[in-house]
Amino acid sequence: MLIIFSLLTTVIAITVPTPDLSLKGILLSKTAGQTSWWLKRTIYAFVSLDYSKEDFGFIIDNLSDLILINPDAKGTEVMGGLHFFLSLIQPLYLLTITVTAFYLIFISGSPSGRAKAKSLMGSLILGMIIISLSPVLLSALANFSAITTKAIMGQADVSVVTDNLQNVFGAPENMPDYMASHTCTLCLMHWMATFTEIELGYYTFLPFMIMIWGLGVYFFLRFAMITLWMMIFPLSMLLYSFETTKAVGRNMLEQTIMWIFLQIFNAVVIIAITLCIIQSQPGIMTVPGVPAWMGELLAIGIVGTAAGAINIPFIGGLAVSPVVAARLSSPLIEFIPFVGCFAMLLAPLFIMRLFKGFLP
Amino acid sequence: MDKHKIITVLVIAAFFMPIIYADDTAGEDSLEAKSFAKVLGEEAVKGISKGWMIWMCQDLYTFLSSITGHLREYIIANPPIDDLKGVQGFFIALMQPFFVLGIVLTSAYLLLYSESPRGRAKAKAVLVRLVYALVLVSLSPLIIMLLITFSSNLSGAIMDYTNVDSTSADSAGGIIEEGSGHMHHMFDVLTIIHRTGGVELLLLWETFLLIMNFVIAMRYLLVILWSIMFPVTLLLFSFTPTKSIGKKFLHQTFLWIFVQVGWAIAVLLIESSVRGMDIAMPGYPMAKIGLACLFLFLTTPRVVFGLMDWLSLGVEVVEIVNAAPLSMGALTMDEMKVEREVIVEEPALDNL
Amino acid sequence: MKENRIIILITAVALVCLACAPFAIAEADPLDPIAQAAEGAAEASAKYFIVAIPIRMWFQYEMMYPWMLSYGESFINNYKEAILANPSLLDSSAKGYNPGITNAVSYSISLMLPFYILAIVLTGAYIMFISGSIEGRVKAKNLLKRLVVSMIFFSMSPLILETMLVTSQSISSAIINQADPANVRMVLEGGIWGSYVIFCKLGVTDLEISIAYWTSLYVMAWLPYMVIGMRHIMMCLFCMVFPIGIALYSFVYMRDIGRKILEQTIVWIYLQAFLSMAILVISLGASYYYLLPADQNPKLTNAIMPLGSLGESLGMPSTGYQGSPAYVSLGPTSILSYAVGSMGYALLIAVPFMMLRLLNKFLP
Amino acid sequence: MKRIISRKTRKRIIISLSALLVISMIMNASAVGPLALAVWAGVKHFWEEYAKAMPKAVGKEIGAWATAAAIRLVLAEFIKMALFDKFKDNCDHLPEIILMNPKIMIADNNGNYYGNPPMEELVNSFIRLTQPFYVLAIMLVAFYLLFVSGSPLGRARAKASLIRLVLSMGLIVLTIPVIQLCLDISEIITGSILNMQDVTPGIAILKGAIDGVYDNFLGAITISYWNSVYLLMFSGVMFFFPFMLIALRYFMVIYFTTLFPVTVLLYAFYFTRNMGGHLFRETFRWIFIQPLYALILVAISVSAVSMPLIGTDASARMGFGLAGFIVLIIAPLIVVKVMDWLAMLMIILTSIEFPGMHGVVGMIDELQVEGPETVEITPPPPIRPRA
Repeated sequence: MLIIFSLLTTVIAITVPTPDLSLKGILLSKTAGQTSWWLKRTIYAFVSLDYSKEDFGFIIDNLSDLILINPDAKGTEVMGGLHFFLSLIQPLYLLTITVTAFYLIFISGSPSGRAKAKSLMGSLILGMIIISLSPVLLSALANFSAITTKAIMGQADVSVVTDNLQNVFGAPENMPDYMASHTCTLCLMHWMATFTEIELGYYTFLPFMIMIWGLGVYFFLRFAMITLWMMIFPLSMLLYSFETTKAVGRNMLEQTIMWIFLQIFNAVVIIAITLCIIQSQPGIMTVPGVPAWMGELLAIGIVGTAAGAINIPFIGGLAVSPVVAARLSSPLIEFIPFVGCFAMLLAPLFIMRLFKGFLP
Repeated sequence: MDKHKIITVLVIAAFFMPIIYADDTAGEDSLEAKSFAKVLGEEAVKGISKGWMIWMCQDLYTFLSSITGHLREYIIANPPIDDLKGVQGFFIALMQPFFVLGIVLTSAYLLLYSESPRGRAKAKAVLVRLVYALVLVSLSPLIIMLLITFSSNLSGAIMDYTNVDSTSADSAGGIIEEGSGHMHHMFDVLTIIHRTGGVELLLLWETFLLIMNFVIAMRYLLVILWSIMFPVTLLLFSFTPTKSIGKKFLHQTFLWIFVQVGWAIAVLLIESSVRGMDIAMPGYPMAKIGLACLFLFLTTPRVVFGLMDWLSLGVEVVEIVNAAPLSMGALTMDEMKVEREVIVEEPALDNL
Repeated sequence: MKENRIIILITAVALVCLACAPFAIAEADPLDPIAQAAEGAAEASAKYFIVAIPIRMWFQYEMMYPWMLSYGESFINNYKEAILANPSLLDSSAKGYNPGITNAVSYSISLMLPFYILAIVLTGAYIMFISGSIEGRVKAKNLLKRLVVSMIFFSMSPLILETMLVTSQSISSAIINQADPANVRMVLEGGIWGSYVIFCKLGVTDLEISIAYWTSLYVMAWLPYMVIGMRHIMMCLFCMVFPIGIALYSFVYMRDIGRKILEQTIVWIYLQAFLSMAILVISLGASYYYLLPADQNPKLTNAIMPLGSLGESLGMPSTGYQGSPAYVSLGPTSILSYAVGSMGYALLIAVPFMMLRLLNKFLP
Repeated sequence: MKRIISRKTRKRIIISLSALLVISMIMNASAVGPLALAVWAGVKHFWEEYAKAMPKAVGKEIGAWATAAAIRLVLAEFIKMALFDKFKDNCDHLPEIILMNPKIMIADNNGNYYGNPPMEELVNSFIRLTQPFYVLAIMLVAFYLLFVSGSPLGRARAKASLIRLVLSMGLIVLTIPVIQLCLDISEIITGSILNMQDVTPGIAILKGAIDGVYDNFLGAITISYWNSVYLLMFSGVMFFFPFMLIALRYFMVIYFTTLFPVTVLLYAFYFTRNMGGHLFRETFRWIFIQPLYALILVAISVSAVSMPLIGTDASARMGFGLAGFIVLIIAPLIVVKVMDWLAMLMIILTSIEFPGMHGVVGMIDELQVEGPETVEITPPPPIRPRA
């Protein structure tokens, strides 16, 4: 697509002003400065956008799956780590149980001490049971949260969100295919910046990188964190069962549960976005587009800086300007899905802050 | 020659020259009319210079990303205990007189001025603490050696579960290398298009890899710092007024020694979660995973030791060792009460 | 850098070009594509190779290399003197004899004295005349005791300060003498010369991509001195207000301020010990060099040509630009030495801040 | 799973492909022969043209570069005039700048003082603002005393606040003289501190730092534009900040003066007492930083004496001067709790010490407590074998 477009523009730029189309004639035609100037910027814009938006399609296509995804607690990946930590704490368990039993049988000082030891014993054995059940338990937790999430997301149509995200980052409908992924309004911002000064182009594709790369990284991070907490689940159980280390263990268990149930909040965010989009009449929470004639002007302005320089004010313009104008005169950035992405990225922080210390 | 004359001359020159050479001095393409042949020639040479630039950055990349090939060595890295011993001996020698002073004073108090049984008990507690701390201090090289060996062995054992030693694409090193390599590759492309188009990406992966290298080196140095300060830490920890500081120091000591365990867990985590993701959702974009794994490697110690600070456990252990002989309830309580009172500033004078 | 020299040089160049511009050779044949291509190639290669590279190398090796030798090496050469520098209040024969602080201390003593007298007189009056309840009496007596004791310390404060300074200096020198100067030099040079090597390697193609390393040169050259100087200044500041601190510490309502001042004085004075401990740590950190076997330890030279390292091993200047101003063939830097060196500098900055944070609220 | 081809393999592929190409060309050299000859001729021609065009190109490029450098040097000269000389002027007048105080009261020719009209208007407007609240407050308290009047304690409190309210009304009228008094006191102290020592060495060191930075800036700007910009930003932040803070004090004093009536009202009324106390503290802190600045300046000049390297080593001189600037920036911020944003900077420096979010949060808390006023003493929790 990129190649096609650049070839197209090159051909236009060369052929139009040159009378003879022999190789020598083309080589000698004096329009190369502008053409290279224009081509470079065009290609830069295309490449950088492709780079910053790669895998956007992937995220959009299986957004719901990405939200629902959970590590398999019974799988070998989690189990390997879990077994390691299990082997790490087994001796500890044995030691503590023997010591407590020994204490109960022989030393057994005050009744209070006895009671304490008994309760400790109980908690230890309980912990052991739970740990031996941990894969089942964890997978049950994961499945529960996944089912809940699915139920919540069933309330809304995810495609609404994805379509609007498409509108923000990707192509709107009825775009020619080769322009498809390059004509959203943010992209046009990027285009303008690149044509002004090629280094500005970098800063205008930062939004894409933050949003799209951020989403990609975030979903994997959640997955990894759940894997971590699942792997050290036995340890947290052990720590939770002692009085001295109860605080630490509580903290760890809380983390486990929070990270597992995080997806629910993502689902809620999705629903919120959907509702906002559905309920808000078109044009609300959006930057109104410039009038059509100004769009045309701007479009020709963008391309015209290049095209006009090569003595063909309109041919270059005609290649892109309808698209540009269409996008410019349609409402610009829709903020709701845009902010929705942010909300999805910020969800963990909120949850960590809000739901601290809910365990006894 | 007068500088300001020069300046005036320069101003004139500066205003004339652009007229003579209508050329962009930044060295980038201009809008002047050139023939295609000329531009092709230019672009060829520019391409050479850009390629050269890329070559240099490639060298830098191989230089910085070499860490991904040696993750195990880097994570296991610990200062050789023999270097520390001598210095610790020096610090122990430095601490000895304070201990002697403290013990002598306390015992003198015990013998001469002990009025209340409570004060007596307090003094006893302090004395016992001091003696134990003295023992610990003289043992501190051994303790440090124990801790370091333990943590490095533990992290090694954790990493035995992974294939970190191989540089294959599904080892942690390979994945991290891909995360930065993707950006580096993109930097190449953008640089070919425009000379300074990819500088920011360069800075991005530079930062990631530099931080990885630097954090490990920093931990190495800080382990040395806290291990040679261990006797001081124990001294501060054993005196009641300076106890809080000693606690903080102890916390730091444990923290920095055990960070490597966090990294080992990070390696295990990265590999297993990538494998899990491979099963759970095949075709997950690898670049994102690589970036996330860079992030994970840097933050997992923070998560593991930050959210659940089981380093306080280490402090607890030392506590228990200190309080062992007098752990029979009452005396300890008493001591604790005393401790509280020391720090409260006298309320009697407040309404003066 | 010697600006006049630069200005004259550049002016000369500029004027020469200005002069010879009208007599330039005619354009290449506009009908010959190869000639056109050759012209373009010639211009570009002149721009990117023949002009720019010598200029950048001139910047690196003519401007920055002497800078490195003077500024960059400065701290490595005299870190001991810089860290162990302490003012001496009383001993006029001592090296850093500093009458200014003494005057300031006496000034602040004279500033606080009337308050003392006032307080004592008032308390005395209270005890003698008003003296309501017994407990009030006790309180007053208590306060009086305090006042007198603190007044003794107060008037002795120059002596106390001197003692603290001397002890901290002796401890620091004892610690810093444990460090092996060769190791310290090795580690720190590994840091700063490592950045210089990378700066040269990248910067010769484009200075903009080497900006981070160029900046880190300044950081490494100046920040240690900045930390030490900051310690020195803050120390003098708190030494000046030390008597006030003692005085406030003895009045109940002002107690917090007084405590803070005393704590800060102590901490800033004894920060010296921690700085020297950082040096000690750096010297021990040299063992980081042997983390990897030497053959696996990745190296980087400032060779800027593909065959550079080979040429260097053959002992010839490997810039590929024979007329280069003063090409300095720097030895290779290894990732280990670079990392540990940079972190050594970072440690010099981090340790004081860590200690400032850890050592607060330790006075009753 | 999608993977990029590693660079090594890419190189290998390229090499092998080119090898194949060469081999094939050798294989059918006969066919390639004339083409090769033509190519050779072209290359030769190209080379000649190249050699011909080179000297002009070199001259042109050198000229272009020299132009750029000349322009940049002129720019540097302008920057020196515009910024660095100004920095140095500021340093020269540092004592006066420190002694600068807003004129709350001014004297007329007969030597009798009255409030500076704009200030007076401002303060009066605020006093007018407080009047209804006074009425309300007094009515409330009176109502409470008459009807509600619960515990004797509450009674006593109410009475106390009633008295305080009445008194504070008197104080409010005296706002301007009171503030002026405080300002005079702080100015006197500052002046005496500045007269305590000769501050010129300190100022000389600060100026030395500025010169050093300018030298490096000049060396950089001749060659590359961006590198020098970094230095310029750095120096701008470094050398402007102290003066910005001093100016900030100037404004904050006026600000709190205008707020003074409200402060007094809040302090007088029982329920809002803490707020008022806080405002009071802020007011007096901002007023009395002035001596601190003087003290820092004196400290810089004093400590220069006992710093051995300053005389001999340029780098040490630079570092010391920059440290002086940093102290001028940080110390007042530590005293006044403007620390909350500075906390970020401190965290960057200290976050290597406490990994973990909670560590960072704790740091923020501690840094907010950093001001000498607010040292709360909480006994550490007793450590006992948990029950």
